[in-house]
Amino acid sequence: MILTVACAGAFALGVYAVLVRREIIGILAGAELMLGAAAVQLLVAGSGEFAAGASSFGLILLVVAAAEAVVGLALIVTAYRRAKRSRIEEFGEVSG
Amino acid sequence: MSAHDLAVASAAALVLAGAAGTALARSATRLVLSLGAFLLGVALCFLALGSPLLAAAQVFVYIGGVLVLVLFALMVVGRGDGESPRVESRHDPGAALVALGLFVVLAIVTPKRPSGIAPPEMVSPLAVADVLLGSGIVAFELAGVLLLAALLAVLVIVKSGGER
Amino acid sequence: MSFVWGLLYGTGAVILIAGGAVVGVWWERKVSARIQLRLGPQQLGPAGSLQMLADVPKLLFKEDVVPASADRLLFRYAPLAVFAPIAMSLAVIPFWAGWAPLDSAAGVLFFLAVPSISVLGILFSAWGSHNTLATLGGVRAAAQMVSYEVPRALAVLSVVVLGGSLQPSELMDAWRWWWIPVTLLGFGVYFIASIAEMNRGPFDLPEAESELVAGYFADYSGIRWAVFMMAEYGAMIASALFGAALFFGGFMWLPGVAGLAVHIGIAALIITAVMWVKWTFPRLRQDQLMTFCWTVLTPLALVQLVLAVVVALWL
Amino acid sequence: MAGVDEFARALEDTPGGGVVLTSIDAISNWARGHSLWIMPMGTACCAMELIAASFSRFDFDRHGSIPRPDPRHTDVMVVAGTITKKMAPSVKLLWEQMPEPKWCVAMGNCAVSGGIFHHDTYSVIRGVDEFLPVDVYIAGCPPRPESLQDGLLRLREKVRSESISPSRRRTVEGLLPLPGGEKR
Repeated sequence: MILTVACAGAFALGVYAVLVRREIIGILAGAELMLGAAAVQLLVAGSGEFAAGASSFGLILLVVAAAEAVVGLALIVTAYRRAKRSRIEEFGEVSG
Repeated sequence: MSAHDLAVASAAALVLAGAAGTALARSATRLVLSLGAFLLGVALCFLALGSPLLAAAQVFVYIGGVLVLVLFALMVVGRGDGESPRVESRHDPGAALVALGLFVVLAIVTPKRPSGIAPPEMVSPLAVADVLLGSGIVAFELAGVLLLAALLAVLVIVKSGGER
Repeated sequence: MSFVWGLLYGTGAVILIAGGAVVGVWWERKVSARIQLRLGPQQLGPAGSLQMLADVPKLLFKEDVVPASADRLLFRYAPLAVFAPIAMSLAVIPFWAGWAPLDSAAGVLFFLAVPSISVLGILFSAWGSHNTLATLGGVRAAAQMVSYEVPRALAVLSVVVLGGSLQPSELMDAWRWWWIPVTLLGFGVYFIASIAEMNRGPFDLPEAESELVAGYFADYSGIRWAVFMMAEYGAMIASALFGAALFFGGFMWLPGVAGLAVHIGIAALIITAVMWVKWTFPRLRQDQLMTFCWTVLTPLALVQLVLAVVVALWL
Repeated sequence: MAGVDEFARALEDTPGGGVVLTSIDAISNWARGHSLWIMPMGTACCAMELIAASFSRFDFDRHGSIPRPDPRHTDVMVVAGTITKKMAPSVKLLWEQMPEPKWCVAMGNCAVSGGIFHHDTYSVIRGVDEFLPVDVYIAGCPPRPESLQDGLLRLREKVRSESISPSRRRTVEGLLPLPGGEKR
């Protein structure tokens, strides 16, 4: 019960962070919040007879989230090295 | 209230506090500290839900890897002045309303585990391996392919950034 | 109940690491003196073994400098963030047949995962100092420690494949003497990667005194610096005890207390070898360090893993 | 250091606390005297003798003195060599970065009095005691490591009279102005 509410709160806060943050790192952190909350919720839903399955899919979720974070950070650092910018509005034009 | 309930409650509190800090902090230092607290709280939740393997993997991959990379990126992006870089946000009631609505819906809809029940049995890593290499083999292989793709993508991104 | 047990364990781990650091620093000064044709500490106690009794109170009574521009919160508590995970990692080392202080089902993964939190402490200390040299040292430490976790984990994985369990006690029950030749290459990789993981020479680029003064702890004085040193020696002790158990069987050779003595003896030999390496080899360059990790150590660890899998299937 | 100072003052104010204070002083002075870590401030030929002091033939580690490159980790600054007016601000900065308690050894004639540069130079400081509180002077050009060892052992005797209490400390003015005004 308490875990579900906490996870819902963390997920909503993640959505809020993605909506209001201007720095890309802040947006990435918001996405991390959502993924972490979802992983815990997955385990809550799967506790009992599906525990092993929930754990293994939690592991896969971990892999996906880590891959997302690494690619995102690589993009941030590269964008900063190219144009010295790290705010989301500054990426308006696609052709760089 | 048993010791297990207390552990669950403290893990939940850590998750919530860390998430609030991550979403609302103004300085990058606080953001990273809160994100670390959140990830540690998630690991504790995994432990409380009976999956030590997932908890260890969470610490290994997230706190030891991803969080270090976040800090690393902040150090690269925010260097220059001695101050800790600020993380700006444009607070807006619409976004708050969306988040609040989402919270209410999620808190009502998602399945719950009744509090006060005995701590779940620990899931052994062998059982997880059985699922991953048995019925979940396709997902497992796809995750491997995804990791390889991410690795190549990072190499390509970083390489192309270095040319200029 | 478990809370009391945890408190007891924490105190025990801190005492063990502090005592180990006191003996370890004396032993390192003696080993380095031997290598450089010197004598080392001599005046206090037999063969200078009480030298640390002078050094520790001196550091305790030193001024506790916090630079004016430092982030006080990060600067003050970063040493603890480096030390605590290493003390925690001692919990899963099996010391006795069928027993480890925390015999978790994912114990081996725990040992690899928890010390990696201390990278975060190092980055916090580097960032909190607001000092160019410290920042450079911290960035180097992070790159190095994150990279060397890969070959280290792969090397330990080969033993896990042979034993078929992540639980330390089960793994040790399954241990057989002929694993030593099979996993010798893995031990080599584990040994080198562990040295890099604890930032000791020849991989001590984060604290390279000739270019970075002292790297991430350049601004720490007195007891806070002593905590950093204790964390370094604690990491050395933990890696040596764990390596002695997994790769050399540790207490499995003899029953009871004699087995524990054998375990500690093997670990002491490994620690001496770590010191020998530090005082013999010159420091690497940063690019050499990374190239060595990804093009030599990781492939070797993969070869070891394949070897272990073949042996495990053939049985 | 502030915490230690307050603790010492509180001890002095309580009746019978003086006994405890002198016992703590005895322990800390013993510890400080037997673990004098050197900040090697070598600028000229004396530095060779200072370096030789920590290696095989002389080996100051025998009595617990090891060189550390970081001013924050050290107790004794050994100024070995000529200090020019251009170098002086850096020496002073490094001295200020060392945490209390700290001592200074002037090794060699140049550091003691300017040595052969004492007359007719425009660029050399006539002795580091013009801007650092020197505890031990070692004459020689350069002095042999044996005399440096003698100097450190004499410093150990001097350390025995220290105290953690500010009222019992024989403090000298720790920061003297640089000769010729403050220039950084």
